[in-house]
Amino acid sequence: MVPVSYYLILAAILFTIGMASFLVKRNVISVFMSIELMLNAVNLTFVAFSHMWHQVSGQIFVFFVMVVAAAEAAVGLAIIIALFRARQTLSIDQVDLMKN
Amino acid sequence: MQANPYIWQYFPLAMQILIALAMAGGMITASFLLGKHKRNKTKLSAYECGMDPVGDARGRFSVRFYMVAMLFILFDVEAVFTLPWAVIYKQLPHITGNPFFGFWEMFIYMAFVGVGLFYVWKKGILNWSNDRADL
Amino acid sequence: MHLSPLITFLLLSLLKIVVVLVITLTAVAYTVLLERKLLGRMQNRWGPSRVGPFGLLQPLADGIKLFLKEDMMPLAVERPLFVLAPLIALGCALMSIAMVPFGAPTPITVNGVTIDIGQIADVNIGLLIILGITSVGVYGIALSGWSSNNKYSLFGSLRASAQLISYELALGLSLVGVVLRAGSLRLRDIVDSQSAHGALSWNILGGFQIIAFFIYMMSAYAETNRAPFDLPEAESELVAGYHTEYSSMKFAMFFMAEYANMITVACVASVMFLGGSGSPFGHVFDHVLNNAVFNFLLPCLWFVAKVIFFIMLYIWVRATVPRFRYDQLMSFGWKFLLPIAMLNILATALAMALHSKV
Amino acid sequence: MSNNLLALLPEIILTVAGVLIMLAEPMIAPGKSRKPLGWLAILGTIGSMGAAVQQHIVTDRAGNLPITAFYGTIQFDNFSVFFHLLIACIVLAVLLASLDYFEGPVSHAGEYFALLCFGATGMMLMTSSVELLLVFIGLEISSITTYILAGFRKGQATASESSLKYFLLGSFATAFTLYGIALAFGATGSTSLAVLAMTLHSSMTPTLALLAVAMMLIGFGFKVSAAPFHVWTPDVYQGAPAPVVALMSTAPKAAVFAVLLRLLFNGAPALRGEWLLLVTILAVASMCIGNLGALAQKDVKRLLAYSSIAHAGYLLVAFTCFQADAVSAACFYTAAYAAMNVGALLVITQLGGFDEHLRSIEDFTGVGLKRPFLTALLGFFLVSMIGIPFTGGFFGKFYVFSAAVHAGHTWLAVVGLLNSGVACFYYIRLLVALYSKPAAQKEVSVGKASPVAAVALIACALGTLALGIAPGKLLNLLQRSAPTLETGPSESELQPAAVPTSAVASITR
Amino acid sequence: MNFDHTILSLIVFTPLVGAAVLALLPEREGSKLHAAAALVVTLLTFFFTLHLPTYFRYGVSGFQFEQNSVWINSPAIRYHLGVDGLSMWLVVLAGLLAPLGVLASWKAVATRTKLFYTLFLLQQVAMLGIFVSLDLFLYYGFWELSLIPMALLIAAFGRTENRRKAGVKFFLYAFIPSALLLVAMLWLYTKTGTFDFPVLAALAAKGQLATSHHALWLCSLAFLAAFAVKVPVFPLHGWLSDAVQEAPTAAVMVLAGKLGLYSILRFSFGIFPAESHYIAPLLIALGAIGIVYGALLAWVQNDLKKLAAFSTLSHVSFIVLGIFSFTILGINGGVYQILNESLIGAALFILLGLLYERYGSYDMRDYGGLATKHPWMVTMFVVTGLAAVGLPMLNGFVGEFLILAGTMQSVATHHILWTVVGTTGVIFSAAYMLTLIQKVFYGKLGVRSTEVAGFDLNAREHVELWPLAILFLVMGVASPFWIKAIDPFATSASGQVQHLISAPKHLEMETYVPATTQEVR
Repeated sequence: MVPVSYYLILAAILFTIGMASFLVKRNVISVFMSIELMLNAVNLTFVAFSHMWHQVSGQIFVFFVMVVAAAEAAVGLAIIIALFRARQTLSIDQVDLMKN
Repeated sequence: MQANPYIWQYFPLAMQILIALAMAGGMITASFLLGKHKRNKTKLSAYECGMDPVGDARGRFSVRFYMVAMLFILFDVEAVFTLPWAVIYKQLPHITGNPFFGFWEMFIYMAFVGVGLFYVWKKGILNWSNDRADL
Repeated sequence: MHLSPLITFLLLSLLKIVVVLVITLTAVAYTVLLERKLLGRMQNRWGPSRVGPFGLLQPLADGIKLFLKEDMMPLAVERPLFVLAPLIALGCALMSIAMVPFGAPTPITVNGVTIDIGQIADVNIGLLIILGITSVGVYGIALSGWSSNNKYSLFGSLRASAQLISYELALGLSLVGVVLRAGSLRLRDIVDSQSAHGALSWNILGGFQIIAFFIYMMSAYAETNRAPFDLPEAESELVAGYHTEYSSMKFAMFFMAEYANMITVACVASVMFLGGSGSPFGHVFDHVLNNAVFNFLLPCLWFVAKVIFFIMLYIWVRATVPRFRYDQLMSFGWKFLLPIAMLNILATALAMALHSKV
Repeated sequence: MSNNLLALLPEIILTVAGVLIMLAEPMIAPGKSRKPLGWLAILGTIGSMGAAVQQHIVTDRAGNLPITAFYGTIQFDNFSVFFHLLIACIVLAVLLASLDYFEGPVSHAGEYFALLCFGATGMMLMTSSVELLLVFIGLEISSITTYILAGFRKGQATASESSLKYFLLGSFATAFTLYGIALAFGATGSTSLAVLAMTLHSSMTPTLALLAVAMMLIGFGFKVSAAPFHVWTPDVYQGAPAPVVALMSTAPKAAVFAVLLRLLFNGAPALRGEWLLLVTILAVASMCIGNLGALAQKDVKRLLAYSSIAHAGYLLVAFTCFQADAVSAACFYTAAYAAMNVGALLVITQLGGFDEHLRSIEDFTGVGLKRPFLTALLGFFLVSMIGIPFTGGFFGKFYVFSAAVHAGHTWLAVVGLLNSGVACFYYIRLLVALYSKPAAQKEVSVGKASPVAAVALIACALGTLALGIAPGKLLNLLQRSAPTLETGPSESELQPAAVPTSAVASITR
Repeated sequence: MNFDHTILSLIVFTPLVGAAVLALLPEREGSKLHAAAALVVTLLTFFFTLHLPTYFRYGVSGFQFEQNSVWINSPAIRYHLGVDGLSMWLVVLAGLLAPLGVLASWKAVATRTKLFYTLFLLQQVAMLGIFVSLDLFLYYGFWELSLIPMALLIAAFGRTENRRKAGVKFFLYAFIPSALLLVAMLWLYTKTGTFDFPVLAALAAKGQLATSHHALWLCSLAFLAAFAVKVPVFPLHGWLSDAVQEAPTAAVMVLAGKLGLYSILRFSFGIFPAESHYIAPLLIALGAIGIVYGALLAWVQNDLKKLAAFSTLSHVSFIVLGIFSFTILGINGGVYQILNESLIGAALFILLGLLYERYGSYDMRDYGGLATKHPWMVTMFVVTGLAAVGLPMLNGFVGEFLILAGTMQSVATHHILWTVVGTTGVIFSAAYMLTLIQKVFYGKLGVRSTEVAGFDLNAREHVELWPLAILFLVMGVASPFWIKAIDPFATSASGQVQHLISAPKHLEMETYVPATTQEVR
């Protein structure tokens, strides 16, 4: 049987990857995807812990996280489309109208 | 049956998935190997009713497709939520002591979904025939 | 020789899988033939009749031909995705069959390992997995259209994806009613929940899921891009839709995928609504032919019968109903099927609540 | 009335109002005015206030003890009631001020009102929930609505930019919060604050819990725009519509601060020694970065953004103090800040109009001569932000820093007050600009306040003044509500929660 | 009926109500409505302030006309007003200067009158509040409140383009130290649990404020710094000349001196006697330096306002010198000189304002030979100038004499030496004052004075100046009338400290010898 710590470490790694790519990626969509990755890392953590504690609440939490992620995805895509229509670009670097 | 460990019931599934993919892959490679390859310009250009293709297919298309995608995300998640409820629905009366608990739960839930649907509907996101909707 | 239980188990299930897949593929091939035949008859012509007796070898011929055709890959395509697309499509189509209980539970024991030959994988979230795999199938179509970088393909695949995801909602919701009655996502339990009094306790009759049944059938037709919802490959508008650029076996694979999906849908439909492998007469005739072989074969027979019935239905509908317009298609899915499905869930829940006694 | 219903009544009322608006919105012809919907929203807000007051009455009868509902996941007490009322007031003011805010045929005003209602629901939920799952949900409801609201002026490119930035960094923060919650769950096996507290007291080496608290601090730090997690604030505030800025610079922050108070003082008092350091760092950083950053700003909304960062810093100072003091001080400061900041931004809304043609400080030069009334109000709010006595701003600072000194963190008070010294520089710059003759003769058209908006503005001003002159009443309420933080839901209330989970468990097997 | 318990509130809040009324009055171009209203309000206030000297119990130490009620339970903040000999005259003074200020700006401020007079009245409120409030919190409130209107007056009604910078500069100079003041107050509160000045003073006298002397020491520094900037004491006068140059006459009249000095006398001496005494030598030195420095700079100025500014610096430094000698005479003189300085400064600035109204310049070189054109104005100028340089029979003399005498009789030789230095300031002040008068009014006609046809004092200006002139004379000859009110305070303030010197170990000791407190009370 695989020990819980493996899952946790995996989750931590995923989270870190997500964080890193959030910071380095330059395309809005990729940035957005890296956020999703972080969320899923969290989900993994939850599931692992809920297995460890024999508590279902963790998995329920995952459910809600997924829902919220979906809602965020919907809103986020809408915003991104709006941005694209306004600016014709998806590059973070060109989203800089507001510098004093 | 009950002798086998819980996890075993997933092994056949995994195998099925692998085999299915393998089979598909095999078909592709097989046809690639068996089929002959005589290329020429016409074959290699995109099909456009025999004309020379105009530009490529990377243009922008109606925003309605995005709309449908977003709506799908939302409604699908809502649909997913109904499944666990449906699974324990039979036991809810025994847990809560009220036979209608589960029903009202889902009623309120569906009411919210319904409101959302109604809103989208009335906003005209769903009619593809005309562009009255403000997208 | 002696094998560890796990190895035995794996080997046995491998055996099951191979058998089932072979049957499925054959079924696919002959469904094509059947369709052509029936259509021919309905349109008052012969259909394929040259190759072999009654054209029975036609599928074989087609297969060989397609294998030997040159598979062209235009320069403009995204090669990896272009190749990946049919793979996903067919793969997903062949996966979900694993959940389906095609026969009565028949445990047999081979050197200490009991295994059920009535079903490949008896998983407690079977239905969920089927739905999941179906929605993964969308990727095949979307990718194919996008990767082949051709306007017809693109529009075809866009339409197809939009259509598939739209109808997936109604499809998923229509099955909730059944889950409500069964109280489980395990297909086996769902079948058992209908086995009490034969046809009378099938969900379609005894379960008052007839509405759900129709919702399911309609959205299933859309899911499989079948007439009257076959807009993605509407020849008159889009040449061949998303697989315009495909040739030889890749093209064939989309074709097979479509028919395999039909079969899966038929299986699921019969499991969910027609009591799966249960006989319409319930346990009335159990005491007549009561031996192991019959106990295994009869249910399979019933099951196959139901599946064939559904396939016939498919063909019949294709032959009779004209194609939808795209806006009609969308509004039908969103404005009619979806609300009805939601109402159906509530109605079922209410009925059960009224009947439940604490 | 059953506690369960009462516990959620304010939220329920607001939700119903929002839903009704959403239902009514598509029915109204596109060209028509959406004002009735605005009134509906106002009605809902007032209703939820009433419900909150009812809660207060009930808790009073129960002798100021917290009352829990829904298996000990919701808890209403004077604390939550205070925040409910505060949030409701903020939303009410914003609604009143933006009734006549929209123009043009496709204004989406209806959605705006609905979103305000839903956002308020989320924030209120956060303040009254003692279960991290609910906290998370409330947080998301409020965040997602504010993401949308931030980009509400569809035309402007800056609007969509600001909403994009807010969205990306907001979700980034959410991920951190979630990870923190997950770790907390891992450390204690539960996401209920009460259980958290109990377990943490017993557990010997709470490394995991510590990590969890740190992660949550990061996440919430983003939400309250505390440095070094403040990067999004200026851009978002600059691009977002002014009334929305008025909302999202106060109400969600108030809610998150409420959560932080519950989390740190109620959930993880055992780790006080550890998180104290983190909070102190956050506080100092926010104060310094906020004020120094503001010095360089020319755009007024950017300036206010930085000032809001700084104010978050002052507020965090309160967290470093002894329990009772800290809680009431933080609450009071939140209220004071809300009153003055909402007021200021609403005045800017009225002056700038929908297209916000008044942006830089230079644009505001000499406005005082054109709109004496509005400008006087704005000046008053600025004065309060500087922390000139007899205003809420001053008493808030005074109370927070006296708490800090009382806790022995005199140096924090010194840093804070020196910062407010720096702060007054940019405030006074704006204030002076308002009242001095416009340098160039460029004619800026200045909007005027509609009567309804005027009511809201005067209400804000009176609030600010009252908090400065007669804070006694509120302080009493807060000082009485503070102790309820320590007493979470009891064992017996937690038990029923086990039943459904076990049922689900039996099924997943 | 007896107003004694409400009179102070009345005095403080009359201008506030006035300000509110003014803010509501409609504004029309060129109408004198607001000016008139402001004049009425200020006169009314002044009338109320006269109640104090009439019913004041002279020769009694401690506070009178007290009003003391709870404001906020926790933190314990009281609404505590009261005056003693120190603040009583200052209140009256402030009351007197306000109407003069209004008159002085009658013509000078033509546009935005509403804004101007509203701010002016708010400033008045703050100033009166500072003088009468005995609760630290309340006091701090008024103290901070006094900044905003002044800053706005400077920034919005300044003379040159430099006005905004001057306003902000003034504000920052005043605000940042007072932030530290707030910290110190909070610290005191946490140690003692009260903001009430009398209580704190009593505790201080018993030496029971706090155990940690370092903290107490820092505290006192925070207090002193905040006040010293407002005075301003020598090195902290950076804001003064800019502010004076920009500020309109009415504002300038109340800009420097009183507030800071009063606060030092009241709070630094009251709450930190030991510390104040300990730091006295430094301030004596600074005072002396300030006198000379100010005077010298004033001497070389061509800009009249700058000159006035630096003369102000040198005068207030005189007062600092006096009060930090901690002798009865010195403190008496100091307080008395505060009154004089304000009156003289007021007169001087009014006169300069008149010149500016006529000739539109503050540059000395533009003037000359005005004596023949404006006999009345020159008279006033001369009187003021002489009062400033401290000619016997005029008030300036009394103050300076008391101060110098006081410091001379102080015990430490260090003080004596610095006093000698300071005394030279008298000579310099005479020098610049007389040069000013000479350059402006005598000699051949200056450029401006030839081309512009200026007129002599008109009725309004007479009304502005005569009361001041008369006061110079009266206060010069009848000083005891004022001193007898101030004396008790001076005695207690110095007396306390005198004792503390005789017990020099207080700086490292635990508790004082309690005997002294009876002697003081």
